[in-house]
Amino acid sequence: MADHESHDKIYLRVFGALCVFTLLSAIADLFKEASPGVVGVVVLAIAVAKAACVMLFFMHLKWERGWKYVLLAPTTILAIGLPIALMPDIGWNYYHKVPTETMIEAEHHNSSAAAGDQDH
Amino acid sequence: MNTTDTLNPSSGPAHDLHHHNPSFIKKYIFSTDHKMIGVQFLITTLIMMLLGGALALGIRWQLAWPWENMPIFGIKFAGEGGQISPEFYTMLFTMHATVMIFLVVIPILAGAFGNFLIPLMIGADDMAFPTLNMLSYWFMWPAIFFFGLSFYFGGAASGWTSYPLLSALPEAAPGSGHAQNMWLIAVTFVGVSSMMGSVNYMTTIINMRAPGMTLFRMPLTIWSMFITAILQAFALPVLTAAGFMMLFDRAALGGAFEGIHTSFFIPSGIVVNNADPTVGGGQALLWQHLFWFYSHPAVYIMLLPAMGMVSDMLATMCRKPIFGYKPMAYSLAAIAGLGFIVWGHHMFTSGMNPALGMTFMVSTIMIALPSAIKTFNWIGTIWGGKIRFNTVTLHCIAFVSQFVVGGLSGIFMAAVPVDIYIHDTYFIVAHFHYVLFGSTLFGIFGAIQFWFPKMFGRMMNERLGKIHFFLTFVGFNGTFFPMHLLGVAGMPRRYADPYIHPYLEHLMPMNQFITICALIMGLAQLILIYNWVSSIFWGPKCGPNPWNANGVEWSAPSPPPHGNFEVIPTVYRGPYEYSSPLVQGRDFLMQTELLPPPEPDEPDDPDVPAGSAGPAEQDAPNDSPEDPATGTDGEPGEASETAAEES
Amino acid sequence: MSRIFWCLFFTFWPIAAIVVCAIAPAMDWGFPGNREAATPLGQRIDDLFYLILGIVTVAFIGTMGALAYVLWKGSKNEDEKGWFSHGSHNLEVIWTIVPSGILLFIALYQIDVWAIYRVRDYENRDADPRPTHLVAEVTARQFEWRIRYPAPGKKFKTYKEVKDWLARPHAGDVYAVNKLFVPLNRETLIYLKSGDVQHAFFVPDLRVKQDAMPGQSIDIWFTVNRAGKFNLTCAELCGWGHYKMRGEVEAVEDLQAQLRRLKSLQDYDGVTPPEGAPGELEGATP
Amino acid sequence: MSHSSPPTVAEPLKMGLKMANSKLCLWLFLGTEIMFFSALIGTYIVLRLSSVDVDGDRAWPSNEITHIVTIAGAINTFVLIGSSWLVVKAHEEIARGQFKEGLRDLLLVFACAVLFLGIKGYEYQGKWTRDILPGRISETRLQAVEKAVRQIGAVAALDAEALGGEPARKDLVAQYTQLETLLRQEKLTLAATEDRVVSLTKHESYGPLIESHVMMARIYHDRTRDEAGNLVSLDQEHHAAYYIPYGNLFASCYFTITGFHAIHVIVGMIIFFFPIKKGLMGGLEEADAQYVENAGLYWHFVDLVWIFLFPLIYIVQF
Ligand code: HEA
Ligand code: HEA
Ligand code: CUA
Ligand SMILES: [Cu+2]
Repeated sequence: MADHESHDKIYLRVFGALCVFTLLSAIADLFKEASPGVVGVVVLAIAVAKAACVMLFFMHLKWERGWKYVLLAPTTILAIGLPIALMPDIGWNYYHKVPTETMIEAEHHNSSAAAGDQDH
Repeated sequence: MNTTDTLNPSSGPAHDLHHHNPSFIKKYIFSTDHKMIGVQFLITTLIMMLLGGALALGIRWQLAWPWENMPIFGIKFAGEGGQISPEFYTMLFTMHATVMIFLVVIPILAGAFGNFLIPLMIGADDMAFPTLNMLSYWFMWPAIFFFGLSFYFGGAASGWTSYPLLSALPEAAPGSGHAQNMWLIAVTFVGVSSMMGSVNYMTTIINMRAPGMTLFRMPLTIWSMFITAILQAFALPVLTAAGFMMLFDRAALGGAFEGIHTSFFIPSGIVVNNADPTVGGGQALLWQHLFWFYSHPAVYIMLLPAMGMVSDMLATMCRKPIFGYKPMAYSLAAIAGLGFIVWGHHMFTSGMNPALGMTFMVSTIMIALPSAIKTFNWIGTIWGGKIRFNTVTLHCIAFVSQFVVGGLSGIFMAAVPVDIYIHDTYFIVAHFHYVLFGSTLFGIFGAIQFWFPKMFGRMMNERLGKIHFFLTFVGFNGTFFPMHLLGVAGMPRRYADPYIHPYLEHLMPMNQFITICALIMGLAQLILIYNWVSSIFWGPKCGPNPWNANGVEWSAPSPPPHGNFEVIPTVYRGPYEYSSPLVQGRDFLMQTELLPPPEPDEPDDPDVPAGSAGPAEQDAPNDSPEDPATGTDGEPGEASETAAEES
Repeated sequence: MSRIFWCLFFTFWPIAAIVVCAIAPAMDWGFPGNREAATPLGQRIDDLFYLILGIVTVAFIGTMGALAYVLWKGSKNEDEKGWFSHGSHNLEVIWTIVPSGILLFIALYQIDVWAIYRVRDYENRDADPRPTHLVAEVTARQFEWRIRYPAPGKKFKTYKEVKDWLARPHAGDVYAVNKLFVPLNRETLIYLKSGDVQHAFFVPDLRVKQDAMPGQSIDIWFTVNRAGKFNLTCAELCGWGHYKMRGEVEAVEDLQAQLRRLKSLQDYDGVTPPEGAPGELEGATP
Repeated sequence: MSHSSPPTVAEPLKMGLKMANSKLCLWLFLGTEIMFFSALIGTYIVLRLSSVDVDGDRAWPSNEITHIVTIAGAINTFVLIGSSWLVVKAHEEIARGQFKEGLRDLLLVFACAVLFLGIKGYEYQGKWTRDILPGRISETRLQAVEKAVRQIGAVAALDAEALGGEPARKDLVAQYTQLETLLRQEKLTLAATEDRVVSLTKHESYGPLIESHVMMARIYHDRTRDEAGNLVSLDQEHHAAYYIPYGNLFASCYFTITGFHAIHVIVGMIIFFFPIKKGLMGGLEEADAQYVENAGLYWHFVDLVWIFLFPLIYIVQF
């Protein structure tokens, strides 16, 4: 806690990086029609990087002691594990989904999805 | 370090022993004293147990003598001539389970005993956040209030598991529209209450231990409370989220919000009770995953503290160190860890992905391993002891033996193919009553008797205690053991009248037998209540340590004053040094006792590193190179290293 | 004195428990009808049940015996103090390894049965011959079982045809309520749906249970090898009438004949009398 | 240990972590919060993945249809990030004794929170006016037309004055009856019904009422006006836009997740209110740094959640 000045600088730099990251994701968004898969991976990676910045610097985890692992490792595993465990059942529709009107309409719908304008 | 938060009134200086005399209301009602809060929890939950039991007797009445007028309660509840209607039956078992789980077992373990014991056993003057602690009690009351409203509106009627769509579409269970909403709100309040409790317990156990109370000198009760708190903190938010989703699914708003409701669990095209087809696109199965992600850890929340308390009681009553202290602590952690990855075993037949089912099956079966270790270690603890056959001991032995039955029946269900057959039959009902009542409640009964002197400064009556134990044990086994057979005979759960199915007709006499046993068991609980209440006023007075036990709590006066200890005690050894050769003429050696200096290095104690008994080292825990609690979060590997270095 | 009593007490009750289990079959407290399952898969489930029962009984006798032993010893302990022991590393290792071996065995041994019951190669289901065994679509509703058979004589060749049939009603379909005919000694494939809330299709004699999930159509397959009528019940809470979703599964030699009979009842226009006596009306939709 | 708390001279004897109880408790609480949002976000992900059409292809509605505006989300991300930065600055300053700067930054944080909610409110409003609300979205063409007819019925039930005179009312009621009849013939006449609904909006007296009350007509018009504001011809493309397959599921997830996040923002504002009040009365002291640090931890968590929500809701197509 000796060097407050340098902390201030670190914070500023982190803030700058976060802004750049945000800008990058906004730019990536423009290309999502072209290659949705790549864009998805890219923006999620950016989000992880941003989260890391916030946690390490703003939340001081970089300077904390061992307890951070003990607290955060299990939490992260559980938090990521839960959606993953839901995937085979819910995400992938293991059994046959009963076709409904909605699903049938959705079929036609997708082809004409880009109908709208950008306003809101 | 204890930085005082000027903006946070709940974390005052930790060692302020100057307490003035509080007013009646501050002392007995809005008390922030952990002991009073514990007692408040205890009284509340015992009353709730009577209520839950009364509902159970209603269930039993219907199963033994279907559609006959129910005595006493019938007139109160059931409307037409005291007969139980099928709707009412559904509501009976839903509310029975709800009351027993959310208002009895969970709050009695964490709320009553957790509150009362944690600060006393670790040698703290109170919880880390007394106000938060008080709030966690008072958040129970909105929960009770909303459960009460749920009764009033006809009772939630989709089982305590509340599977959609029965629970998500108000039309599916006519008459329980508001009741189900109230039920969900109440569960949310229970969740908030538990969450407040659990973060408080964790902070207290990590940061408020008395000097010298290293992790591996903590009594197993504290270990179990700690691990329970972890389970609660990380599993419960998922249920809270799911509960909100279901509440929003059910939302029936008016005005500008007319027709707005979410559809997380509601698929499209469902026609219930001739209502319009639903539009939704949700997945009903999702609820089951989210629900069991909490509720399986919850069954261990309902067991682990009892396990810990039984360990302490058994060691005391057998005058023996606990057999395998560290394996006991590790297996607690292992049960908790594995407990997070087995929830799918409740859904084997629900149409889950078979590969997932296989994974869940293997993890479920493996969870028997830490349980087995614990069982064997309890037996090892009794082995070679000088057993005192008092009520406490009897309850502990009952705990162990009933847990074995309940656990072993769990193995049948963990085997998926067998579960295909016995799922949702009375085999399941038998299983969970053996673990919930047979283990947890026997453990609780023992703990009530064991810590009663500390709570009230008086002893409970032994003779009444033994009668209560005998009747409960016999009645319990008479009630629930035959249910295994009912299950194998294929009798499904939650049936208001099984006998309309020809293959179940011949089971009626057995059900009548069960009901009679349940009545005996129910009446026996009145003995407990009588014993408890009368002993508060007329029990023989006792000193600080009536059982000659070792724990820190027994060095405080009975009942302990506000602030617990005259001076914060220093801890010199683990809690299980019974029959230690270091002392002559008595068979206990308290954690807080400082033995005279010529003492050798306590070679017999494997857990305490040599030379740790001296007060000099104890005085400077802050200088230790490692944080002692670094490894406390359910990661025993780390914990052992750091804790060993600490002192 | 009282010590002896409690020691006897804790020795006696496990014996009582075992005795009750032992006489259970004789008292007709065992599997429904006290008979083995009417499907090969059910028989394997029974075998597994008995295997686990055996293992568990040994564990039960072991732990309860040990408990009784230490209680007797402890009650007679005349020493001044108890045994000052913090445990035994060797014992700890033994009673970790032995149970884990047993448990792993149980876990792995049964995967096979589960696979036969549930696992199916969904990637290649177009090539899977089993869909062609389709017998009926069962839709659970509050509080009855609605059954739809393909028109008598209709044969399915590919999964796609099956899917098409499942998607909507077809001309010639045969409808019934609460009574399901299945072929004897031949694989039966049923698609299970729910019209409203969650139910479960439970035939105790066949050891078959599968939940009907709203929004999903789940396939179950089994082979009945004993002719006769079996109770069909609902095993998942579905509302106040959950207990009265009583149905029946009947295994018959000639399924097609039954379907034709049902069909003629269904087509009965009120003028031409259907074949068969009124007694045979059971199982048909009026 | 918190790197900012001033060194204490005589610390009481203590086991455990060298960390204020309140901070430890807060971290544990954040653990529970992580699980809470994990359940919500996980639900969203798996439900979105499971939303397929008959052929098993993904059928989640696109951003254009659900009026998700990436730029608004990006600005909000920026606002939250900025506020996060301001919090750490404020903390540092208060610990250092620069109370004026600290107070200024706290006020800015508060302003950021208000701004965030404002932008969020703007987005919500866009959904509200188009009835993109859970439970109210038509997922098929038939449902949409049914809904339109119901809404016309509601308009027709208004009194004559509102509808521009008795003849106009009579006319509308007649139109409504006809629509009902058409609707009963279902799919055969869907297109005809649609056209009739749209043409009703041209009626000089009750046309405006129809246009503002009948959702289908409104969306239809929104999407089919040219520069001059005239209706252009209707084609298949535009038919699709007023019903949204899986729209209800989208709206459920969207509103629940962002709603809970917004609640957390509001709670954060309440938390910051106290030191701000104290500061405005000139009473901030160095010891308050601990409070601000804890409040900041909470606030960063709120920021973190949004950092993941932004790509998951606004950008990623899965
Ligand atoms: C305190 C509560 C508690 C506890 C501790 C347990 C413990 C266990 N439970 Fe239980 N369970 C419930 C409460 C509990 N359960 C409840 C409430 C339900 C029903 C919910 C509902 O649907 O309403 C349920 C339902 C339930 C199911 C779902 C059944 C179904 O609906 O189809 C399953 C399936 O696997 C299961 C398994 C287990 C297992 C394997 C254990 C294991 O942890 C047990 C381990 C213990 C032992 C095995 C005994 C000791 C060991 C030995 C003596 C060693 C020797 C043993 C061997 C070598 C085998 N439980
Ligand atoms: C800790 C949990 C707990 C406890 C202690 C109990 C205790 C009892 N339970 Fe419960 N039970 C559950 C948890 C519990 N149960 C759960 C989770 C379910 C599943 C519900 C579902 O399917 O959703 C269930 C379901 C359940 C069923 C199955 C219902 C069905 O599926 O149709 C049955 C049937 O016999 C039953 C019976 C009993 C009995 C006889 C007792 C006895 O032990 C009760 C003994 C009596 C008392 C302890 C109190 C004595 C009271 C009096 C003498 C009256 C005095 C009254 C006043 C002063 C008001 N229970
Ligand atoms: Cu259908 Cu229970
Ligand atoms: Cu479980």
